[in-house]
Amino acid sequence: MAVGLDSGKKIGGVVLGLEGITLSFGGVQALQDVSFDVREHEVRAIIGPNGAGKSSMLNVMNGFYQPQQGVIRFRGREHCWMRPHAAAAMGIARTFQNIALFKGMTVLDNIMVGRNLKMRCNFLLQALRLGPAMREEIEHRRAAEEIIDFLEIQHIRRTPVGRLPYGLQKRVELARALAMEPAVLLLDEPMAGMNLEEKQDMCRFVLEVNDHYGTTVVLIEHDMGVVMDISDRVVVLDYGRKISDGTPDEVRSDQAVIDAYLGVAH
Amino acid sequence: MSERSLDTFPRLLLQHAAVRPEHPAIREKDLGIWQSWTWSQVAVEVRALAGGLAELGFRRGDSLAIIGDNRPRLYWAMTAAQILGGIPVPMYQDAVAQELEYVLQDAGIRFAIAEDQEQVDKLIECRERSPGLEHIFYDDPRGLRHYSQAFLRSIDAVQELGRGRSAKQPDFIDSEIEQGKAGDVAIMLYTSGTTGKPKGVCITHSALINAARGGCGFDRLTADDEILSYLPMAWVGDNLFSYAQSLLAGFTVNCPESGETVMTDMREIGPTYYFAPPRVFENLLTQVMIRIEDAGAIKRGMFHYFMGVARRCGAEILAGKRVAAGERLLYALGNVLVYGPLRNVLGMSRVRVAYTAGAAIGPDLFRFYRSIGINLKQLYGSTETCAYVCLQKDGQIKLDTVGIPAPGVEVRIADSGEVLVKSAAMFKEYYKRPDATAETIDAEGYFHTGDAGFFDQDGQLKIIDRAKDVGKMANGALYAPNYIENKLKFFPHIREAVAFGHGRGMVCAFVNIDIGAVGNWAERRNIPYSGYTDLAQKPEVYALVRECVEKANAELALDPALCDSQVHRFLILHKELDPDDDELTRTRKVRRGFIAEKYGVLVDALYSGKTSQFIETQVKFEDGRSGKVSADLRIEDAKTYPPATARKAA
Amino acid sequence: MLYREVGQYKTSYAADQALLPILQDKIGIAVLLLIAFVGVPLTASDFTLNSVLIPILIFSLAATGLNLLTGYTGLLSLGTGGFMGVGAYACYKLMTLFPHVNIIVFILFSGFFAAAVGIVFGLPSLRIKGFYLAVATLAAQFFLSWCFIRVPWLYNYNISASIEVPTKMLFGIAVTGPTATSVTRYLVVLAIVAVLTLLAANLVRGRTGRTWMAVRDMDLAAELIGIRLYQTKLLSFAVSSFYCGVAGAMLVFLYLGNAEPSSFDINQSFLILFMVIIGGLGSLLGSFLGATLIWGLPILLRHVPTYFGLSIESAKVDQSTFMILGALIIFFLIVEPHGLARLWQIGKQKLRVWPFPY
Amino acid sequence: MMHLLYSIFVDPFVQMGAAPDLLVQTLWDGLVSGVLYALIALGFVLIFKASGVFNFAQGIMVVFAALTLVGLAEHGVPAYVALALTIVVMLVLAVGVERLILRPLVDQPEIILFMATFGLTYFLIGLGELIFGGDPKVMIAGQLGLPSGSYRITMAGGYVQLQKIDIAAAIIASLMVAGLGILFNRTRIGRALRAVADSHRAALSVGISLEQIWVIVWFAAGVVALATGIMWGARSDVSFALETIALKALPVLILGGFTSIPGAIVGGLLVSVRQKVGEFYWGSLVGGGIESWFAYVIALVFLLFRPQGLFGERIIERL
Repeated sequence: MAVGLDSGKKIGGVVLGLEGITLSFGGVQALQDVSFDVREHEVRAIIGPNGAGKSSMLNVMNGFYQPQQGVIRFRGREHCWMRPHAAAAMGIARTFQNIALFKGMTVLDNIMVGRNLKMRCNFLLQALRLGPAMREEIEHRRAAEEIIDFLEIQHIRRTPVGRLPYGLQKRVELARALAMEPAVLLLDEPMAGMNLEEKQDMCRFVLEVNDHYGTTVVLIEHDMGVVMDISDRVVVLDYGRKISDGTPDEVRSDQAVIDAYLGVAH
Repeated sequence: MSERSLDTFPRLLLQHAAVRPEHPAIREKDLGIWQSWTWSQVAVEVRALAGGLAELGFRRGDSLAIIGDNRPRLYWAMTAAQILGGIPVPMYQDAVAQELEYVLQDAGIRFAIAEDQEQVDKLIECRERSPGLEHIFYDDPRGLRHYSQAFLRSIDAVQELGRGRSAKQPDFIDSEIEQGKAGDVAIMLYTSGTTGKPKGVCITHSALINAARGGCGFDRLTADDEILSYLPMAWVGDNLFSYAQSLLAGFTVNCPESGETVMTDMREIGPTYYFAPPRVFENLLTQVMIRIEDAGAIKRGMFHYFMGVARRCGAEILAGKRVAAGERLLYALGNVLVYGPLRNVLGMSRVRVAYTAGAAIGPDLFRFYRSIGINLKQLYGSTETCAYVCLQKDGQIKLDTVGIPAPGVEVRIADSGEVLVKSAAMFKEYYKRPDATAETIDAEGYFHTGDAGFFDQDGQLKIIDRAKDVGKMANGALYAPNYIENKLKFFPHIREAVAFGHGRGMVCAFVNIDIGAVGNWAERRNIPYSGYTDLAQKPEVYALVRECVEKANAELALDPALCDSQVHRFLILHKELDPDDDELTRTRKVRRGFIAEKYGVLVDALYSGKTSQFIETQVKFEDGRSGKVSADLRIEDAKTYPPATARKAA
Repeated sequence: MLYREVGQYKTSYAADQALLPILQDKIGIAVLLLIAFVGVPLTASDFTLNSVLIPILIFSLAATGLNLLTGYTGLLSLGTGGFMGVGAYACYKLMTLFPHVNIIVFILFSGFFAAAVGIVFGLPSLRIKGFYLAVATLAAQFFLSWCFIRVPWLYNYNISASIEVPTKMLFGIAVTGPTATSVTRYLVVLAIVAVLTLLAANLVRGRTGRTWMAVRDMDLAAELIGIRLYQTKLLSFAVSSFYCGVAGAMLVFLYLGNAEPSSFDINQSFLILFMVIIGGLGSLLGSFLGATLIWGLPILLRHVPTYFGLSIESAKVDQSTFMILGALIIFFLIVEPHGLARLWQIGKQKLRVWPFPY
Repeated sequence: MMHLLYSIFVDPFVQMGAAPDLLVQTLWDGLVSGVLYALIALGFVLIFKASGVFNFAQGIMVVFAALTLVGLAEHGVPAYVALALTIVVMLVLAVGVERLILRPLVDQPEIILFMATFGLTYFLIGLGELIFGGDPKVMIAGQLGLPSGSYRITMAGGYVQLQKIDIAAAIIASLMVAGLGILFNRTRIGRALRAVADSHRAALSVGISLEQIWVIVWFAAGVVALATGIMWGARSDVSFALETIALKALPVLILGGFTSIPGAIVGGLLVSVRQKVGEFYWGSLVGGGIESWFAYVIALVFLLFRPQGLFGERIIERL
């Protein structure tokens, strides 16, 4: 029972803005002049039929793809292209449609990798495991444990992620992204392939992350029910163009959206 | 501080903080490691909490509801309330809001401490109907960020208030502790009760301390012992072992990370002192047996061979009896190859004393644990007697008794066969129920336990049933349903049984199969099934259960007093008996009367000789929804045996 | 069965993250070290020390180096022999240039030269992956092999084109050269290997190791998490080459006594790679197990039959060794790609849950 | 310093101009050994294209095939019978590899399969030596009807010597490439092979099992290896030293790309010519022997600019 849940949420100013993003691969136009913004603390959904360019959009946002045209504005600074690790350093984390965990490592180690950017100790101290390195390890272990606790994955802490079922892997991936303490969290179909119960859990976690850490969430999702339930604003892409943008209710009643969805056989 | 003045729990806490300040008092598995608090740290925390409670208006005589899993802060809340002369009222964490509401109203509770959001939500729901609940405190803030109610505070916030208060009034806590008396009520526990509404059992400091002191002395518990506290805080056993005895002896209490990780946590901690109701031991054994069946043939063979050795001589060796050298050698080998590793896997390598109580334990089960070298013993007691009536003494263990009267306890058998108890470790009264109190404590000060039993020739008490359940069959023969049900339940495939026979010509029974054990059994035989209801009605399963019933009958036939109680007909219920459906108590005792009424049509079918019966039942699911389960139940006959008098004569 | 872990609870992260969190493992390693440092020197024969233990330890270190690169970072290298050679020749030149400095210092210092060379040949690793990278490391191997032959400065213009190790003293005891006893050399090798292995263990379970493994498991995701691929890969090349370099220096100075370019050829690279594969990619223990198996195999083949009164020509032994090695590689890749180390782990796990299967 | 620059940038070209016959001879030698590289590269590409395996053992397969042929002949088996028997042996090898290595390792990462071929290499070295001994043997070129002797062409005040066996090698190589081209492009098996290169499932839809395809390509690579072995053996001896030619062929592959047959041929010729010319004119500068690594350095530099090779397809990374 979320008593008074929405009362505390404050959506701030624009944290991430995309202007006129155009991206193509060898003649195939993936995104065409797409502009939208993401405000601080909101849950922003990107929806659209298959091949609408949703994943490409996320890939542009965290620097994996370089758009041919357009500007990305993150926290007031303009970037034509961000290098992936620079984007990570600035506070953009993401999860992937086809889970990109480090399969040979344990859950805890995966999360600790997420802490990497926050760790400073040099290599020699690590080799000797001397004071500062040890303290740093412990400090970040604690941070990792808090995320483990938050996402309720205590029982699989020491399990190599390759052996986990799909739903849990998705959760671990979220944990790894959270470990980066991101300002903006990009989620690429976080609920794809999950059963109802897992979806509900994941919804709860996404909302709790948004609520508890104040993290801005940008997510791609196919399940319309989920999108309409948890997002503050929705942007709709179709064939690489933006066709609608607004609150879930506005988008739901937008004729262009209805046409796009009816036009695509699902 | 002299021994005499250590007569309340707050004083005991101060004593440990002074005598062994650096000794770990309590641990909790949290964030991946065992976070520990020493006795001096606990004293500081408890003082702050008590101060905060006082600041918020908690007064002498107030009650503090405590609801949640075993958590250090919840234990501290008990001491904090006691410091202020208040009464902690722990409640079952799986109780639904209605059940909580009853207790809150009955005890007039104004303050409640909850573990987490789940419990807070329940309490808020209660509060809507019983506004007497003025303050709710919580331990884990997760998900509670946007709960803006003024009556809601975190324990941290309360402790902050307390620290502020002790800055202003440094000797406040000590003076409060000074005011405490041994005769004050230390705790109130609501008995689930097989009939009627729960009653609040008021237990004084002196009673609980007496029980704890008796137990600690009996088993020589010291500050170096370790216990894993995972049983509900609302249950008297947890109070005695994890709270009273820990505060008396100063040993360390360990709280597991979560319900799912109890086994792992147990393995990590390796308690030296362990308590579990029989069903936990039974579940563990079932798991062991299932897992060993998955092992390779050699290991399996070795396991069974050495378990055979243990069955022959393990219990005797543990009891210090004479055993042939050859057997002893084999047992030593088995100890290296099987028993030691097995104890290790069970997390019981370091167990010095283990107790079971709450229900009868199967002789095979009991013997199994003793034979692998775990000093498992039985005790007898109830909430009213602080779980302290009879204990089994090392070296005098019998399978079917609960031991000798504990130090300081006087036990008498009434003419009716009821067990009567008198001791210094007894409850004061039922809260606001002088009638009920008068009913159970007679003029001579004996508490009427409601259990029927007798002393055997060695002076050990043997409990056969609830006194009120003991009845007569149509032919006048003694009928003890519990005894029969337990005999059936001792089979691993049978989870619950309900016997009928009072005033009837023959005994019939309902059976619940154990879905884990029977499910596994079915999978091994490639019997497909879709769920409990489906599996329960398989002819193969009926044959399996009939075999069990007939074995039980054969044993009953040997006992001249109970040979008429053999089960003639039985059926397997289409649903599992469930506390949520009021069919079991929260401590999983069958409510026979309720069941007989609810399933009257089935009882009639048993006695009318029908071979099947249709039934439809309302059930509550875990998420609170309800639905219907229906099935055509088969009814089968079981073979009975002639009384063994002939053999006896021969 | 031997593992009785009940009661081994951790009350701090430091204890939880210890190198050997299980008491029984601690005891096991302590006993092993005691035997290695005390028992073996007192009892082992010259043959055992010279032909078995010293080379096994040295190759274990080289395999550890390669394992850091290939097993932990996922970069296949066929240039191990070359990097070892760099260490050996660097040590030789340093010793010639500064004859009064302690030889142990140079053995360790030579690793830095190997590391530098490793970084240079690791440079292509950002652009190229998989066996393309393996081919690039082959370039290093061939180039370095060629240097060892064609750059006479490296072997002080010695006519035989090989390097001879002179006697060097440490605290008045000969540690290298013909007069150094095998016990002394063994102890020096053991100490260096033990310390470097400990450092490697610290590295791989710390941040560096995690970034390496992240790059190995999924480099793109690692980059998106903020790991700088280039730095990470180059660091791996450097550390790996450092270990190989030290191993190479020890090979010449504490085992062979003289070095010919063929000591560091492509076959050496393969041998070390096989040790890593058979021992276990991504396991330090595996490096030791692999080195032991591969070095021990021909010795066993040569000696075991003689116990049964059989004798096998040494050529046949070599040939069978080749065949068995080849078959073992394929066998392990198919059956247990994580090698002996995983088998060991499985065995250990079995002991931990004994008598249950899980 | 000036002298060094001179000897790098001026002197070699002066020499080339002064003795064009030597230059032509060097080029020819480069081309001829290029044919052999190309043949080995062809074996690599065949297997890589169809099974994604980078077959490190191609070199030892050459040696093994040649040794089997000569070994059989030494035991008095007539040359053509020995040739036929050797082909059978290569078929057995192909089946064995498929059964014992490829099938159990299906769906494993490429790098694992790559390492498995190291294992195969060592196994074949051991087996070959155990059966045939380690001594160099003489190829039975004459008995197989291969020509010997040479043509001498006079030019520019000198002469160029062309070995007949080299010409034969070039012809046979061309024939094999043509044959494989037909196999790939004109037959059902070829279509399946190409399908496999794209996706394993697609191959199944053509109606040929993956296992059959693997056997076929490994067998084809075995036959190519046999041809290579005969040619190379006829030029020098049949010995395990031949094994290293596989390593020399690797840069060829890098230049040509792992999946392109024309690439393999062009790459083989290019590398070889550059190597010979480089060695002849510049090698003395650095003490000679640069043959062993020169090609690698070229390949390495090349890789840095075009990681997918000369003819390979561009890889787009996705997540």
